[in-house]
Amino acid sequence: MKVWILHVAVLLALLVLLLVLPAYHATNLARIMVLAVFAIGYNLAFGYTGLLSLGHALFFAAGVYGAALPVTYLGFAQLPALIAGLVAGAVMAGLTGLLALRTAGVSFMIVTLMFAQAGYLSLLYFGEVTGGDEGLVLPGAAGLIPGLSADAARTTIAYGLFALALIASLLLVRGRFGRTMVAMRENEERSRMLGYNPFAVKLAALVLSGLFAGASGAAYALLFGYAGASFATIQYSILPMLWVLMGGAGTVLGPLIGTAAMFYLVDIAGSYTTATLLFVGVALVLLILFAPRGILGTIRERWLPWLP
Amino acid sequence: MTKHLIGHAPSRRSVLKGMGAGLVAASAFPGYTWAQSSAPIKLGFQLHRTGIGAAYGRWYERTAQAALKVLNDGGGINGRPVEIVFEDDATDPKRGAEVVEKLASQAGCDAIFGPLFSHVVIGSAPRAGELKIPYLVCSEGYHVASGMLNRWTLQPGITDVRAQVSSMAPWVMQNLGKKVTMVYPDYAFGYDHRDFFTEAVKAQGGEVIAQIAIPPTETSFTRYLPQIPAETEVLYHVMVGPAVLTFVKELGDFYGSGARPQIFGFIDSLEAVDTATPGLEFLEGTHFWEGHNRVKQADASEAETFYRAAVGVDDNGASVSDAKDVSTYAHMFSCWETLFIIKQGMEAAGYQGPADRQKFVEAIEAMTAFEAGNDHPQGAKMFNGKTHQVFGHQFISKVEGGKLIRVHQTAIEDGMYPDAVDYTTQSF
Amino acid sequence: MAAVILSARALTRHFGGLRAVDGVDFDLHQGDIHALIGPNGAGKTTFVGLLSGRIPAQSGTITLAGEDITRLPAHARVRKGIAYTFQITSVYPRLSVFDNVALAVQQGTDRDLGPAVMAALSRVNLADRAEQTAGTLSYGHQRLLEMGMGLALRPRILILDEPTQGLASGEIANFKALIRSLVPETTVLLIEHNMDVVMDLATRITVLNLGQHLATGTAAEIRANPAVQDAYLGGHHAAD
Amino acid sequence: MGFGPFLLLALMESAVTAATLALTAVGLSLVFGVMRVVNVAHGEFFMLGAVAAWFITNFIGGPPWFAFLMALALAPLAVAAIAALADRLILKRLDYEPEATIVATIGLLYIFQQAALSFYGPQAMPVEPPFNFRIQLPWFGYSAYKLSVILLAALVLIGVWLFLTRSKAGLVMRATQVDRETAQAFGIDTDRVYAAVFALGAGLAAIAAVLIVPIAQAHYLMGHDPLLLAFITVIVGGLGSLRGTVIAAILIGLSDGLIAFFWSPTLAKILATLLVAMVLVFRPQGLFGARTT
Repeated sequence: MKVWILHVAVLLALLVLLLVLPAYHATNLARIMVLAVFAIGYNLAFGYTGLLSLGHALFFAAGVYGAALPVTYLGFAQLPALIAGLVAGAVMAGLTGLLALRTAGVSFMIVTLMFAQAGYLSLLYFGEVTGGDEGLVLPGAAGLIPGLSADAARTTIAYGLFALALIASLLLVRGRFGRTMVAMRENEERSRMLGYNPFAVKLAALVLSGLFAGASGAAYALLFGYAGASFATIQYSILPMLWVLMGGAGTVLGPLIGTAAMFYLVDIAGSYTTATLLFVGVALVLLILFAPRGILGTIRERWLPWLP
Repeated sequence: MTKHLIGHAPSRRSVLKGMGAGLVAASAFPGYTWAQSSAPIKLGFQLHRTGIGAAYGRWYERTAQAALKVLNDGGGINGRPVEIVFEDDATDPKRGAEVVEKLASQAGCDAIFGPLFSHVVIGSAPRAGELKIPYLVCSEGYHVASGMLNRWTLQPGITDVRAQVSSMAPWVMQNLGKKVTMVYPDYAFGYDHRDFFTEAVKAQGGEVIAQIAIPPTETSFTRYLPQIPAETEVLYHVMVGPAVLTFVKELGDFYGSGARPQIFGFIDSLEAVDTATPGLEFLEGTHFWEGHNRVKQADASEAETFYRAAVGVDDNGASVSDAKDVSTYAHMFSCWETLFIIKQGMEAAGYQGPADRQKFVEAIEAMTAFEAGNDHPQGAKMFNGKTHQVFGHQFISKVEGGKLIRVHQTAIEDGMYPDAVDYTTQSF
Repeated sequence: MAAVILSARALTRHFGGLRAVDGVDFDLHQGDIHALIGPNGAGKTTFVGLLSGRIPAQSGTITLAGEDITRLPAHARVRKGIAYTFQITSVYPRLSVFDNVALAVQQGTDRDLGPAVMAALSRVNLADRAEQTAGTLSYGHQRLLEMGMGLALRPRILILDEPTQGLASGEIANFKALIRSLVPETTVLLIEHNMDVVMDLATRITVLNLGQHLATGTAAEIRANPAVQDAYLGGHHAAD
Repeated sequence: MGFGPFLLLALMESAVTAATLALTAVGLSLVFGVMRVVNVAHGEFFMLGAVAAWFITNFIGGPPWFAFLMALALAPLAVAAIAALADRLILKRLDYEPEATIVATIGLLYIFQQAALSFYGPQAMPVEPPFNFRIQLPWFGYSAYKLSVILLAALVLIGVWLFLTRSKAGLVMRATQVDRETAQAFGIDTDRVYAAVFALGAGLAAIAAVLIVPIAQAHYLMGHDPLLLAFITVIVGGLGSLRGTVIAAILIGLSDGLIAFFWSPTLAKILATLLVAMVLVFRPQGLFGARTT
């Protein structure tokens, strides 16, 4: 019960923040919420199932282009495009998983990385359609919800998507499949001897993860009006891993906290120093030295063991 | 006249009422009303401080700082001092859009300028359009005039690639040869070169016999060079990124002392690189496009001398404090000129504050020509308000004694092409 | 005699030059408590590994109630009712005792996990420790949890690899009572070194030696078998 | 140009790529094999080696061959020292826990990049090669220095191999790789071994960078590609197999160079990437690794 109270309270707090924050921070929060959906997806694969992937940029980019291409060339409306994007993310994750899940550990990390690299190069190769490195400009958030300004519509949709993703992930990890994913992370051989097909479980987890990543990518492209090959670079595979590890791998709220912390770390560093990278690098090292389970992971370990 | 004015002179009472309203407004928006008279105008600069654009970013920042000092020494804009807020975009389109947001919403800038890399511009322009903030790019991409962006995005400081390459073609055909092989990066920037130069060559009766696209992740190039056909008369090369010098050096190793075609390159291949670097001796006698002559030419104008001194660039195009620190001279003038166009535009629009942003854009759209001078050290330009794109002279230089010496200057009209868009018909 | 539920014919698995299991024929009858014994290196663990599917068979066939399951992967065999508990305790140490058992229970058809899990825990006397983290249990309790997880699968066949190893004598008595309570619904196959447990519990015993089948019979028959005495009881029993 | 000369050129190019890749990858493989650390900052050690070479050659001056030799001697030492320090200050405190070290080395990556950007700058700057001799073949010219890189890299690799197989320190490293606990039980100070291995791995990357920097240039973002390629090489070669790593470096160098002849370059990159990925998918233990199950 207190779990539900906490998460509903977090969602309400976000709503209040969106209403009272100055425009700049409200829009940042919208960005953070959309990207946190990506992190939630990554957390399902990495934090809960133990799949350390470096290829999630591929699923995010599949969402970006799964939404952007139908809008640009087939005249899709925004909502069907969003759905096309999340389906694209899930399908891409499924195809990747069918092959990559034959490997494990560091090999899995490298194979997913290479699939993502091939995906990035393909976006460049088919530049006539995808816009390549320059990318495509999309209509943006204006008119997404009749009667609302672009900013209001964007914030509403970002909030709705995040709330949906958060609740879905909470239900998922507290349910039977969540327990199964964790079992796979903790002891794959034991799980096999309880009748679980490791390949099928991991594939399902990866597809779910890709679904979230795709939804996030599609929403990011649609809400902020831009799709480009840079979303498929390795940077976008490393970022969700950092967000998750920073917030706390295997915690439901960790992805949000990590995404927000990392966003403002870069943003604030940019205002006070020209050595932004140093600031971020030192913060990461300190975090891992003094809170190796991430922000929420450490809180759970020390004070709140009931956190999901 | 006088009588008329007196008859309409405000009564004491209405003056008081007006002052009261002003005070109310002032207390509701602290600093705002007074800003109209004396507070600085704030301009945001979207800077490639880190990421692949950093070599350009460093010089873009220096140029903008130098221009700012000249501007403020000359009384600022409308008598108000000007401030520039520099914010790093990591040469990344996503961060670029966030920086636009930060500069517009948090720093409260009146306008934003400065980005070079096309993907950053294209990723950021939609957000600038939504925020309704003037976004003046220094990118040389064809993305503005192609109609891809929006009414708030303008490129008044630098000629775009399409115009650059089309205006080069006639001279190259007449002086270097008619059978051309092109080597260019395998992404959008390279495609602009490929498409528009090929088209221009055809129009001149020449032929592009091979197009060699180099993948963006490549750091070594020798293995692509055998694909250059032996009958090539002109080798046209344009590369960007940190590996450019490797490319040019490997080209030198490859041809060595053997026979080689004429070589015509875009200076992008050597921007921020010293032409006197060991291993580049083979460039002697080859030609380059330059947007602005890096080496101070014998006939340099006073404005050129003034600009060079203000930015801190020596006669060879390097920093006056470090001869190894070579500038991005062919591009960075755009930051300088854009700042003075902002001044001109704001003054023409009677710019008071963000409410006048639309008037400011309209004022720039109304511009047609810029005269050469301290505000425009690169030279005279013509501005097309409909396509938001400026057109200027281009230069072809030859490497003589390790220095780039100008051998040709195009006419502004050489690069012009039919309008693909009329932004002035779009809503704000 | 009850029907054969699981049988192996000419089952073989070599590791390099080592003939771990070499052409073994074997029948498991419904409702038996069947013990598998043999000296160290006889191939017992490899043999049950082949039956459970943890190790793929090289040749030979395995049938479950008449169905050929030789090529079926381990997890599919578990779903068909062959449960396996590990020789070295293998629980999920960072999960709660409840979750450990729930992972087994949720493979079944129970709509409500809670009661089913608690029932399974009660059978192994761990109900009062449901919220405890499994890794903090004592060794004996972890073995019980392991049993509980196997039982919670409601298997037709329960394969136990040295279940009494490391248990105190009081715990062994409880264990024996528990096993007896399982039959005849569940058929039990156990590898066991403790001969007292074997002789007391097993309704049938199979002896393996050097990867080959030596003898099968009741406790009395095995005791009387000279080949077994030669290979096993005579020379090695004292050492165990 | 005919097919023959082209093939010759492609082979020479592939050999240069393979030589520097082998050095970088062997360094990474050592760190991974012995310490089980996925060192994301490995590419930055490569970059630091190149940047250090630039500073050293500019500071020392004199004839290019002398400055270059000094750089070849000093830059790897400097980088190795930085690596040993990072190991002591950070990785050791994390007890080499896999996920934690990934985050920590990503942090180091940012720190090193910023250091290079602040103290060295954003531009790419060259180091003068020790000699500027060019071999002129009938069909094309080729830099003699590039060919010497292959030779130098081979010498260093033989040195590493001798060190690991013949010296006591090498034996200690290999013993630690096989079994850390047993090594400790035999009185080996594994902390010192780890620091030494991390330093050695970084030093090898730095040597590769010093060799390459007269051909390419020092740039603060240059560590990215060597990191990815080295990782792929290590995995394809099979974890912990030095021989496998070297052979994989040669194969990857060749495939990169030759596939480009048959397809458009970007498509060739895509195909080469997928090809290597497929090798891993269907032979997860790598080409030369032992199957663990």
